[in-house]
Amino acid sequence: MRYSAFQIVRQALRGHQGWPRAWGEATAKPRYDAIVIGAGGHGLATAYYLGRNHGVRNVAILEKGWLGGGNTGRNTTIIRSNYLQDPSAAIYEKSRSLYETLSQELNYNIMFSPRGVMMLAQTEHEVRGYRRTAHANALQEVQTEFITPERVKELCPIIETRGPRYPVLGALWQARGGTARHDAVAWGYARGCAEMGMDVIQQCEVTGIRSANGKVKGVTTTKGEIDCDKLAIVVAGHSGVLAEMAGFRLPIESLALQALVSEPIKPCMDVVVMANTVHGYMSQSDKGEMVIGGGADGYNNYTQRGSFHHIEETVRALIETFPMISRLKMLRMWGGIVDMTGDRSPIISKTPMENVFINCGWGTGGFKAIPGSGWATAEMVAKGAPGALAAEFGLDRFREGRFIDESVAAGVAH
Amino acid sequence: MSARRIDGGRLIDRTKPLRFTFNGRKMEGFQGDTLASALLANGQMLVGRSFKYHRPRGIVTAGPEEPNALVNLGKDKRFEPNARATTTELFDGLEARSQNHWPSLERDIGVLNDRFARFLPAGFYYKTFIHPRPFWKHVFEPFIRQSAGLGQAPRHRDGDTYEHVNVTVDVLVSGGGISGLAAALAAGKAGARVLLVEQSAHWGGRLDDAPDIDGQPAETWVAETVAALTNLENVTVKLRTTHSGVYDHGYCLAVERLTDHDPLGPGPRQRLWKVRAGRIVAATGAIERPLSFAGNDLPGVMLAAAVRDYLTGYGVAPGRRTVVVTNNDDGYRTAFALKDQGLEVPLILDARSDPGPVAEAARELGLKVAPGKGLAGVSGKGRVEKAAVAAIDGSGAVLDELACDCIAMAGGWSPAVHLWSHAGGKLHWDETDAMFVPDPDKPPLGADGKAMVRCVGAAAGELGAAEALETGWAAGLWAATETGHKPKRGAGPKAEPDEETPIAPVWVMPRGADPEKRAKMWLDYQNDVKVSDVELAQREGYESVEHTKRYTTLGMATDQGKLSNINGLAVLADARGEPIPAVGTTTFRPPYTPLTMGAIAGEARGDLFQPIRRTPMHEHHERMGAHWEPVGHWRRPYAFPRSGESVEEAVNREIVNTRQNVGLLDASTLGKILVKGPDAARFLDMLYTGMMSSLKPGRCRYGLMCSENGFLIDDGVVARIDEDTFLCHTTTGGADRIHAHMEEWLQTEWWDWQVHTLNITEAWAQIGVVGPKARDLLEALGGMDLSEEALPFMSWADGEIGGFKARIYRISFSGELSYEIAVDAGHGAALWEACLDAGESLGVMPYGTEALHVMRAEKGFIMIGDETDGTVIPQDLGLSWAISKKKDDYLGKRAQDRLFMTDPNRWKLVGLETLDGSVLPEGAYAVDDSKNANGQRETQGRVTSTYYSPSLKRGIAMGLVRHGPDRMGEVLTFPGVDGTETKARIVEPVFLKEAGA
Amino acid sequence: MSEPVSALGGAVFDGAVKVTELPPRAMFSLKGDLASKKIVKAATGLTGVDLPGPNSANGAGENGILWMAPDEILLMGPRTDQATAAARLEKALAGTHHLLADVSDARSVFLVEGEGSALREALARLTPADLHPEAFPVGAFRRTRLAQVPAALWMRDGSAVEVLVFRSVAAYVFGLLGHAAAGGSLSHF
Amino acid sequence: MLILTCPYCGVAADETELAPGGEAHLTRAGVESSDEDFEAYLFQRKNPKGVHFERWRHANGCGKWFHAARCTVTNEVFGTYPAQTLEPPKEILDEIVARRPGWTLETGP
Repeated sequence: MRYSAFQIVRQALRGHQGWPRAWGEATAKPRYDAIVIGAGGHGLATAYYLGRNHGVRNVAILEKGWLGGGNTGRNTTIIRSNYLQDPSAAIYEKSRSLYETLSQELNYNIMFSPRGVMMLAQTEHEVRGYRRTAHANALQEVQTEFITPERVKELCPIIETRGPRYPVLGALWQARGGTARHDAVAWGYARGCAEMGMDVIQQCEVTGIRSANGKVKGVTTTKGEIDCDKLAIVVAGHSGVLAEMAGFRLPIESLALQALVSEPIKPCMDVVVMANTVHGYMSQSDKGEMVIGGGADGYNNYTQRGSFHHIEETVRALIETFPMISRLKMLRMWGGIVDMTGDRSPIISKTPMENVFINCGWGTGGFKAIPGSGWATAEMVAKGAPGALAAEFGLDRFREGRFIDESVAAGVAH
Repeated sequence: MSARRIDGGRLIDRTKPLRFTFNGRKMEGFQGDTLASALLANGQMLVGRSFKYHRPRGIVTAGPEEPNALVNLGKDKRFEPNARATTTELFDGLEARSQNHWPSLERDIGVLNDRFARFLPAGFYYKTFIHPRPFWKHVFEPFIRQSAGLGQAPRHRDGDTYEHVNVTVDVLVSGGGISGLAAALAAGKAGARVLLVEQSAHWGGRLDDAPDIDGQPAETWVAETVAALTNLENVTVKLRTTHSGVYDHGYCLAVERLTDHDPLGPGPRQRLWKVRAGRIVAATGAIERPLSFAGNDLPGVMLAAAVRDYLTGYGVAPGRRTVVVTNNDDGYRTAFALKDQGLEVPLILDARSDPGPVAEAARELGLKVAPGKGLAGVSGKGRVEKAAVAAIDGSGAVLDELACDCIAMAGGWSPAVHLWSHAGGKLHWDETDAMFVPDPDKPPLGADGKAMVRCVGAAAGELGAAEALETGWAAGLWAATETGHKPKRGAGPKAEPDEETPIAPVWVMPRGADPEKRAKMWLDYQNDVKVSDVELAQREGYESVEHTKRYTTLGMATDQGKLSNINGLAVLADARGEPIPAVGTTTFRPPYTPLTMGAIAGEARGDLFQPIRRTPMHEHHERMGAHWEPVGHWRRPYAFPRSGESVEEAVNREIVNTRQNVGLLDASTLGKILVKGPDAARFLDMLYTGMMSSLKPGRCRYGLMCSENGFLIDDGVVARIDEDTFLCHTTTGGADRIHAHMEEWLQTEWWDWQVHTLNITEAWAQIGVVGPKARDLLEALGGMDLSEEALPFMSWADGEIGGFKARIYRISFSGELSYEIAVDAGHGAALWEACLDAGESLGVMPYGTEALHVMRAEKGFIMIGDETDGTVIPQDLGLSWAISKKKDDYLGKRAQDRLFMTDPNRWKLVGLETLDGSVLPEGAYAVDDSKNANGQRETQGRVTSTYYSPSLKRGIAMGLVRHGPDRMGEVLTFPGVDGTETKARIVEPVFLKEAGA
Repeated sequence: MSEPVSALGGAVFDGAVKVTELPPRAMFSLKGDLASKKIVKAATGLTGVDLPGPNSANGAGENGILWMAPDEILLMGPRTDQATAAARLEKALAGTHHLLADVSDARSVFLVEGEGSALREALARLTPADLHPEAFPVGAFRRTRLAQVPAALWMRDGSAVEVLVFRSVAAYVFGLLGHAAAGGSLSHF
Repeated sequence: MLILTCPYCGVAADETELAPGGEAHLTRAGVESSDEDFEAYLFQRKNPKGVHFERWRHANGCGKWFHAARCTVTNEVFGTYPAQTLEPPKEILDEIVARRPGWTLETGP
């Protein structure tokens, strides 16, 4: 059923009894052309573009919990592509441009709001770093500019630009960056996959990967064995466990990354602000909550709880930058598990097992990458080899020392 | 003063009237009132508007679970949005305004949403506002944002201060009701270090319900117990302190409100307690559940226990004629309390067909009870006026209608298990009492792998006073024993158990209500989530509890679902045709109640936001009007502008003067690490790319350090003091990092090597005396022989100069004749002054970090952080001379052999000269003509540092360029961000040839 | 040669507790095998106090030995005979593997004085260390942090603690202690 | 907010007094190592869901590096021990098995 205002009126007159399920209740078939493990944003997007771009529609997406239940639903929803290194800029910009039209593409309002993202430069070192990024972006077809403190104040009046400790010396500004409704992205893709006849199977945990002479045959799950020609592992924090099943290891450590929201207040901040010198970033949701993200823990952790001192560090830094938040109250804090690679950049790669592909290691930058990541991974799965977008993100780079290091600009967090 | 203030009121002091205003209207209350009780006393039932439909909202509860009564409190520097009226203690002069309406609380335009409510079901916004595309950002979203958001955004800097305090205790008891008091007493008597916190301003909790304890009135027992606890050395008790969260390893946060009830009082506003607790006893009570009947969100519909609290605690009657609707015995307590105050209770509706003894008791008091009945709905304009009675199991056919101005609803209790769940405790569903209770087999684990939290009393589902005392006492003993104490024998406090008839869960009232009615039953009052919304979510496949919550926003309001979660869960379970436990619960996250940001920051604001590291000469620089640059936590002078001089002009003046006469640099921030031992030389050979073991005592050598991953991490001059002692200089930012790096390798890899290291950075003040007249200045100071013979380039010597015991290094970072003089930090300022005096006739001037950077660039010296960015190896920088070929290993060597590191196409360091003499833009890239497969312009190099050289009167730059060193003379194109282009020629990276050093 | 100056020139703050920046002392970091007789002898010989065990310090007036780590102690003495003391130590230590450094001006020392619980309550606002008398008795010495900087606390007697911090953050720490002293009683310790 | 006992000075250190250092018991792959071994040494990590051996430094304290055995799912700590060892000591392994019957030490890279 197509969603529209007209449809809502029609259904309203029937007491909303006529709405169909957004995605079907699927039971696994014995065999699929391709299986995607993980019904988070990246997994669902991978499946969606497999069908949309490559006509591969006999696909199952297996999810051990409920779809969109991982980091897709636990992040600060920032979307930007002002990265320094070419491979990052390429895939994040592809992603951002897909976000622009995703609501129309999926006929599901994911509320992409290109309200603009600014990264504050608060030391000379950051100024140099962001000027460099601005130059790189210009050559990468990514529209950014380095703006003055006056412009910063104009775009975000609640910022204290003349702070005693870290005055704002300028900012890297991406006007077409912004935010989106995180859950809606997963739900919209799931609905899109279902409409193409794909099976989204929740509460179905993969317990083994079956292969014959180095080639994948299928998976064993809590709901029985399922065969497949191709297998994509897109499970973020659980990648290590799945890789183990396929007999290889990853350059990954799983850490807790924390975020928090304040109680809702009337609109006072129309842009996304990232302040990396002081490790904090903030935006205001449509509900009015100030959404705040901070740094990741330094130790391995699967508890989805982080250490409070990071929250403390982030909040005090943001009060220094936004004095008005001091009397707001933190409503809720939570942790997400992020998988960090050796160079903090993602992995989109073939694996030692034939026809098994992996997409992981998005660290703190996963949400903004969902459409582009799905697009690139689908291409790799369909063609059996990575295309231009994914080419540089292979596992082999760690052996060769060919890193994609974004921290070099100015220690930019995602 | 008010029609609704009646007799009684345990918590108020009628001799102390207080004045306050609500929406500008003058009102009066008493000491001990909450804002909510005072508003009710003044007949103010309507206090706000809901989030989505802007429906009128009244006070529902008497505690922190309140979803409706949120106000804008105070003004200017003391303005707070979303303050809970039910937990805000009244004070004289309090100013409150209601939220989320325009133009006024009574006439709100946003209520239009309500007219169209049927067109705005759960998740409607996912299904519309899709076309045309730009409309979301520019039309739809602004409207949605404007109508959402509750309280006003503060406009001023916070006028209050906050503080933190860290304490370690054996036992933290949360909750000062009878159960918590019993726990604290048991643990305290056993000798454990106990901290007892109570969120409200008084002890004993819902005292009026409690029977006699140990043969005396509960109130007396509480007073005596609190006194006993206060007298115990090892026990601390705190009122107005909310236990916000439980984290790993017994780490807890509790916030103490010091002056919120007395804004003019001295000291901090709030104090954040960071508690390390061995064991935690959660005596946090339970929260009453609303009942879901049509119109249950009308002002005047309140929780039964809250109605009781206002009566007995504050002497306020929310209604004159109150209908009680219940599914358990507790509702009757409210009826009795009302009756006791001579207030009308036309009818008690009990969902249970056979209420048992309690109903008999009611009838004996002359109250009318209707078993097996419930509400078909309530109605009224802006507040409750009429209640319609129906059979509980029917579809809602109205049997009778009653006029009333208040509904007291008793839907059963939900234990406040938040503290149990924060750090991973699991719950199970108790069928008979219809509630989630802590599952003792799945507790949150402490560092020792054992249970660290125990819930007691109502928080454990034990609603009776007898059980509350029993479980509390037992938990106190448990916690004390677990933390190594030996409780003496002795019975705990006792009360008579009271028999109650079990609850009859009613999730939808009446049970057979049709969709029309279900669309009028509110689950989440603040976010406007109704029974029909949850059912719709389930129909559409959002059937996981997390999906439902996120799709409908159920439980995401500021009360975080304290009232709505369980009711919503039950409705979802029913819709899915599954038992409640199969549906599970959403995750409980800290904080228990919203926590002020300022309290989280504590003292770290303004001057104390972060440490500023000062060198011994800091004040002197300050007096000279230094323009500061933060380098890590250090502050270094960037330049010393004189009056009427721009920073830029100052930098150029400092450079010219240093090159022509002599300049002074405060080099104290450079790291200094002492490395000593028989294996020191061998150790440094592993740490640096170059050979340090061959360095002669008395000499200095420049060294590079790489990470094990091959990349350059630091550089500096190493001085060999004697056979087994070295002094390693690091960059300003590097001192602590590099010292940690050294210790890491010594302790975790080469622990059998005999080496000690010590970071002595701060013991010394170091001054660079730089320029052609440097030696003249030092000779003017007088002292040790500094002639070329006595102290050749790259050597050091101890001695005395100008009366200062000093160590002098003959090293240069500018190409000029240069000495670095190190003295005890305590003499730094004096030496700095002495140098200025001695050099006055020579034209000495201090210079800052920017002059330093330009001068090193003029000589083609690299700067860590400019030429390096974590992806650069020494080989890229033409520093092969600093990499020993003789050594078979050093940190980073293996990494530098990897495929990509030995790629001939790596970008290498060169100098860059613009054709027009201009300064190359910072961070610019040199382009190729082609584009890559992703449509990005190919690049072949980039600028790493670029300056105006006052010595050469032109722009100079260094950069990394593909095959650069082999392409001398070639011209590269650097596009700017503004479409312009700069052309620059590849040259040797040494711009200033003549040597001074 | 001019007199050495401390970071804050002997600043004083008087409130719920009294904070005084002490004048410069002679301080020596000594690293080595603390079981070695030579090292023990050198340290005790110079300071006249016994070698303290882990997490404690021994002092007499300006003299003292502070246990910094299993292989490191900090020696304190009067600033006047700094040079001779250094020479004495080197002589006593000759032939043993050790590191000795004169770090007299590397740190600032604050004397924090307060009656009853005020002293512990002020410091508890800044350090996560357990300052309860059971855990931090007289003579106890602990390296920890004060707010955002490393620091060492030495309980000299029931009403006085010496706080050691690096010289560059003296002003920050002085400000912290002032703020902590303004908070009022916790009625905890 | 972890609390770990430093095996050198015996202080029960707050997490804010400690600095995390990643997986313990890695063996350095030197100049002679193969690309595979060197990659494994620098990047490939065990990252287990469960018992994990890791390094910490008592940074705001005695400055010593030590090892901890901790569960990454519950955060319970099985013990801490000095860093100067190539594998976990027996008492630590025994403690783990006592609390995690059937658990075995994973060997190899």
